[in-house]
Amino acid sequence: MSKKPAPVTESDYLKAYRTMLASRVLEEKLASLYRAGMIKGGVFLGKGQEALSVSVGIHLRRGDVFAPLIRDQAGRLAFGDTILDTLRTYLGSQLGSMRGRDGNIHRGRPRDGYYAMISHLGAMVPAVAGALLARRLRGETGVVGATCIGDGGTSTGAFHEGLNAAAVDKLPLVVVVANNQYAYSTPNSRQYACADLLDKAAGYGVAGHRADGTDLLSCLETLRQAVHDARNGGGPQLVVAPLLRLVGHGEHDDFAYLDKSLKKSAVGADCLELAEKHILSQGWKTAEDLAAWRRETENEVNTTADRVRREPPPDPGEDDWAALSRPEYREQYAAA
Amino acid sequence: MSKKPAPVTESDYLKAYRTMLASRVLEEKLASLYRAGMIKGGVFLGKGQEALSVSVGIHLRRGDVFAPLIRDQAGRLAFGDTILDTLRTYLGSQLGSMRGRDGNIHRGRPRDGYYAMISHLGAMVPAVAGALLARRLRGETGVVGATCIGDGGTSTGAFHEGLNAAAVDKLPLVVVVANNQYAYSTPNSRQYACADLLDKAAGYGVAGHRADGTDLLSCLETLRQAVHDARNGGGPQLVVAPLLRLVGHGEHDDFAYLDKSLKKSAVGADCLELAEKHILSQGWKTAEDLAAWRRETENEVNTTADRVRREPPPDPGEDDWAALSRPEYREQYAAA
Amino acid sequence: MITYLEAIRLAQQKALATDPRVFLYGQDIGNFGGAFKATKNLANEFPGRVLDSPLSEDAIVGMAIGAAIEGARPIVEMQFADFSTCGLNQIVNHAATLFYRTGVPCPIVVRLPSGGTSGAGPFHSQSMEAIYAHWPGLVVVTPATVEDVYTMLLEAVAIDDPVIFCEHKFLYYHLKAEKLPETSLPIGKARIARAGRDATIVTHGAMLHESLAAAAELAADGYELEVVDLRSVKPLDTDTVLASVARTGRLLVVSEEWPWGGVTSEVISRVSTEGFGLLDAAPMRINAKDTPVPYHPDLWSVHRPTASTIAAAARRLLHI
Amino acid sequence: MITYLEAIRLAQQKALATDPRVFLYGQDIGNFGGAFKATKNLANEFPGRVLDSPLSEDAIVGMAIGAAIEGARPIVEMQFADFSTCGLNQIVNHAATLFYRTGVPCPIVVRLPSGGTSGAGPFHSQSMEAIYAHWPGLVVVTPATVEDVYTMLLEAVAIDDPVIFCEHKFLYYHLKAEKLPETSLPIGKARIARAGRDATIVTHGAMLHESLAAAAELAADGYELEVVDLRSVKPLDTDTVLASVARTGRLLVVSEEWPWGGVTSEVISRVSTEGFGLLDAAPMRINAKDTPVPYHPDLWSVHRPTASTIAAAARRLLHI
Ligand SMILES: Cc1ncc(C[n+]2csc(CCOP(=O)(O)OP(=O)(O)O)c2C)c(N)n1
Ligand SMILES: Cc1ncc(C[n+]2csc(CCOP(=O)(O)OP(=O)(O)O)c2C)c(N)n1
Ligand SMILES: [Mg+2]
Ligand SMILES: [Mg+2]
Repeated sequence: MSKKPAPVTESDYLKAYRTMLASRVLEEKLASLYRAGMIKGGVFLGKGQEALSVSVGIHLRRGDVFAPLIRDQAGRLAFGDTILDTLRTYLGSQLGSMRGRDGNIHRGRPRDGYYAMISHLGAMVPAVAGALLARRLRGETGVVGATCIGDGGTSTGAFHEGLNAAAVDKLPLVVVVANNQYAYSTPNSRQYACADLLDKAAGYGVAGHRADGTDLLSCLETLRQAVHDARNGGGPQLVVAPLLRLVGHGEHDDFAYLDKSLKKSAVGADCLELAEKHILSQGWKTAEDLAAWRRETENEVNTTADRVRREPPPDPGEDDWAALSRPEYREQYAAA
Repeated sequence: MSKKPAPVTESDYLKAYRTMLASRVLEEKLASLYRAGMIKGGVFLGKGQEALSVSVGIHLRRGDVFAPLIRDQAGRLAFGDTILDTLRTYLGSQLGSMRGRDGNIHRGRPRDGYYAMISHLGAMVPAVAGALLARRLRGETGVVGATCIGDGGTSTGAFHEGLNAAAVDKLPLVVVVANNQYAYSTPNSRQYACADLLDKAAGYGVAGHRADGTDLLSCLETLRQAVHDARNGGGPQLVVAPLLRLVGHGEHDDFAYLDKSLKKSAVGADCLELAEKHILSQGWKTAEDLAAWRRETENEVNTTADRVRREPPPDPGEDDWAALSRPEYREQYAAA
Repeated sequence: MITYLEAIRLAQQKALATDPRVFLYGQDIGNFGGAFKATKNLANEFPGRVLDSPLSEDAIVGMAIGAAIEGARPIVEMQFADFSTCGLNQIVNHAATLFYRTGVPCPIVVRLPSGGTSGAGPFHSQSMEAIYAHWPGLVVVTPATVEDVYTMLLEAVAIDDPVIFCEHKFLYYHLKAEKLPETSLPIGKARIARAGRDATIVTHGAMLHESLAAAAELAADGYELEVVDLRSVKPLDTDTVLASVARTGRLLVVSEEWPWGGVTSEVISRVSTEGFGLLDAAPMRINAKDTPVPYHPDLWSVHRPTASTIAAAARRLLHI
Repeated sequence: MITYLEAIRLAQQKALATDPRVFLYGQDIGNFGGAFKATKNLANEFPGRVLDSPLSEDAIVGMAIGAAIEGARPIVEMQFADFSTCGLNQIVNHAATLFYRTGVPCPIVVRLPSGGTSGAGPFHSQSMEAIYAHWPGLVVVTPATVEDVYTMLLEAVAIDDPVIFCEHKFLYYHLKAEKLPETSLPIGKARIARAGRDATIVTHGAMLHESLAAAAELAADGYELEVVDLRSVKPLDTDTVLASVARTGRLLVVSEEWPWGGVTSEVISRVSTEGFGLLDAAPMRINAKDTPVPYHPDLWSVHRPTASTIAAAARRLLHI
């Protein structure tokens, strides 16, 4: 395989930045809608993880498979999800892709390679591996599948079994660990005992990559390499990126357990701010340009939210309440 | 902690050898009883794994916890199990420790720290870890817990979760991987992709040890060190020993899938034969001594088997058919 | 006023205070006090005995089993009942078989925050009692009141058998009691939550309150429904159910979990086989619909039984 | 003569030969041909399409799900039904919810070598059909004949929904047929295995044959038992069961799995709620005892229902 992918250009960087920005603005809106009591279900945000997440989504292409996790709003948008469908799902519109049956972080469109995560962490690892196996059996080459997971998720049996099975079949799977220092309230010291989560790569016989999760360029370069290597026959790639979740676990969580020294350390930096600084320092854009971009996105998000709020909720009378696709298999229960 | 345990002496070696021999002779008997159709249930033997297994059992002491696996007849005997109870279980005597309710490799006496494995591989890893946690909470120190597992078992989520959790709490757990090249028929090439199963140790943040599974001295020294380190606060210890299972997966299996070159390679050596050669070459015993030992053990095994065969089977009328200890909780089902 | 949730916390506090064998293990239950705060402050009060686990349900249960064999009394918390599927193997194949196989009991308590709440969706709403009741070797309880959740949790810790403790999240905050009882019915005994003569509703968990509301609605029309709160679904107190049906002649069983092989199915099966002659009419059952639990509140409120669907069924049962 | 086991192999062979979407994944199913030889020679015949998996039930099912989403038709083998608890989370929370949640169906087949055989013990004997039937979103089939195991496996591969295929190990070797059928009843339809007028036995799996033997025994005394083979327990063909009970007025349900919430419970519940007026006597059920399956043959043969315990129950039902 060719060792090096094309370098990350200014335009790549700016494109990734704009998606990060869209994700940030959209999530700010979700948070405020949540506080206003307008969201159906929970709100779990990816603030501080956009650089890593966008770098995954942006390096996948049509025909690839992506199973985002909790904090992958940026990666979702980069892979093709829309502000409209995001808001429809959170606001409980009938027109959302999940039709009210499931929602929010659990949304997806599997037919488009955009998988809908189940809550049980780790479960998407073997699912993406299986998708890649099926593609290989069909004779397709050059396909990549990616999924994200947290430090907490690495403790699941599903992660272990899935990554190991993918390694045995040398599947083009990229597993991206956002090591955001906490699983809900649980600090890494109660989650694992290895010196570095990247030490796990050798134990599975997969390639390992480290990215600085606060630095967009590092994330872009690392993911570009990892996706490239997977696409070119290098087998599973494990990417580990230290960073800090900059918000509570969910919007209900005040994050009181945050160790303040982490906030001040290198991992505590805000990747969006750092990216802005980088853009300005490179002279690629002015502060005014960036402010204009933000306003544009805010407008789009606000307008879309207003529109979606007028859409009807799902109608229970219209739901066919069918867990199986075959109508003949639907059971009738007497008094139900 | 003190870095080095006491060295392995001649008498240690000979004691271990005698237990290996007892295991081998007992298993030969089990195989012949199986062929004669006298065994209840399946027979899964540890031939070729005695050196490793005995080294685990022999370094544990009263008050420690041991959860043997499929091929640990030698370790079981070293830990205090008897030829009598083994035969009672396999021959289905009412007097066996499992009273016919479970048997053979699933036997144990949990009250004595001798755990009764469930079939689901990996499951004993967290169980032993939990036992050690309980001991620690009770203020006991210097306790060690050990369990064995195969190359196949390392692919289970249970192994991963259990070892990781033990590492987080730095529990004195010794996990011994008998890398016997196959899981049933599955060769290592379809089981894992790491260069060496020992590469997993760093990923859990636990100490790693390698033993030559065909060499009793290597096994004794390695396990002595690992158990010593665990006992002295070193946290979990992962021991990996390459060797070859010298028989089929179970006595029903003709082992036709064996790669003949493995048999001829270093891992294919018979640890019992090598130990005998070592004893003779050191001049510790003569060939006649060893032959006498074997005869003695054969006599004991044969006599015991004859006695056990006259013992009654469990009586279904006497079984109280109670899955719960509280009599009040036993359900009555109408027509059952 | 003590909430249902606070009663769970107080029971664990009391268990820790009075029994040195007790310890707590689970995700985020330490300093954080748990996703629902059912262990709030307990890590402080009982240093070293309330431990955060990694995100590993199988290991959580497996470790509890080993600890129990050594004489400890672990209470483990699943963050949601739904995630217990990841620890199910240890529960049903290890904890549940240990006593029968070895004669050594396995005194673990597995707390399952159970059942539906608005907006929780397919993976934070499940009721698992029927699953765990199917396997032999487990005690499965479903406390429906503040008093019961307190006394039954203490009793669960005290007994030698593994207990699946299905506490209902819908009841966490709004169910309140003045004070906690010292004594109570033992696990395995059902309770007549409301006496009546015209028909029997057998139920458990959050559905007790929906059923009581339905009974109140029918009382306004002059019908007296007897409501039986099962309290534990395994063992299941067939005698109390049969005695009630003997009085009323009519049976409606209401559960929030899925219908196939659920509590409704088991109760109706027992009454039909053992009390056929007591029934004046066909027994009826109401369950959640046979689909995953939908996340949207408008769908969810139709997916599960409610006072009004229960009342409607009761009217059919009574031929009103 | 074709055995039940060979019919499973032939069905997989045919599926591989006729549908390029089909592949097989599981432990030891490749060159070795599987623990029971249900895939013997298939790896040779269909290179690259019969793959040995690592010892990882969760990954096995998870991979099948991803493959199914991409349009493949995976058949996965659990080495024993009992080990499917380690892959249960993927089955019930991923495969079973996918269609309801996303509208995308999940056409996987999970083969579960099920049920008790002599000496197999607590962990190689379980019947899991009631467990998987409880969760919404799965088709659960329990073929009891050589013909059914063949046609139903082919049908399972063809349909879009996830199928839990409970093949019974007790039937593997001794059940034989002359030839395999081209057509059959569809999944979801029960079959009258023996016509009768005095009572109905509803059963499935290996218990079909015990029940038929019991019916033969009673026939010698002049009683004609109708035996209904459910074939699939979800969907469950309530109509056929009710029609039979309408003819006989008496119902005995026989299953090898544990009683609480099992097939017996569900069938009796349906007949009691929907066909109460058809019953001339209290329905009855027989199950395995409510303990783990004992390993010793002498205990095992008492643990599960047999022709003689079924016949005895039938006599009580008929007041003989
Ligand atoms: C198997 C499983 N157990 C428990 C949970 C509940 N849960 C949801 S998110 C979370 C923390 C996840 O931590 P991590 O994997 O580090 O991801 P992060 O939230 O930090 O992005 C937990 C425990 C779950 N979703 N799945
Ligand atoms: C979770 C689980 N899946 C499947 C099995 C069936 N099984 C029993 S032994 C075995 C092979 C085990 O291989 P390994 O762990 O290498 O141990 P070895 O037999 O080589 O000693 C398998 C697949 C099992 N016991 N547990
Ligand atoms: Mg995290
Ligand atoms: Mg092996």
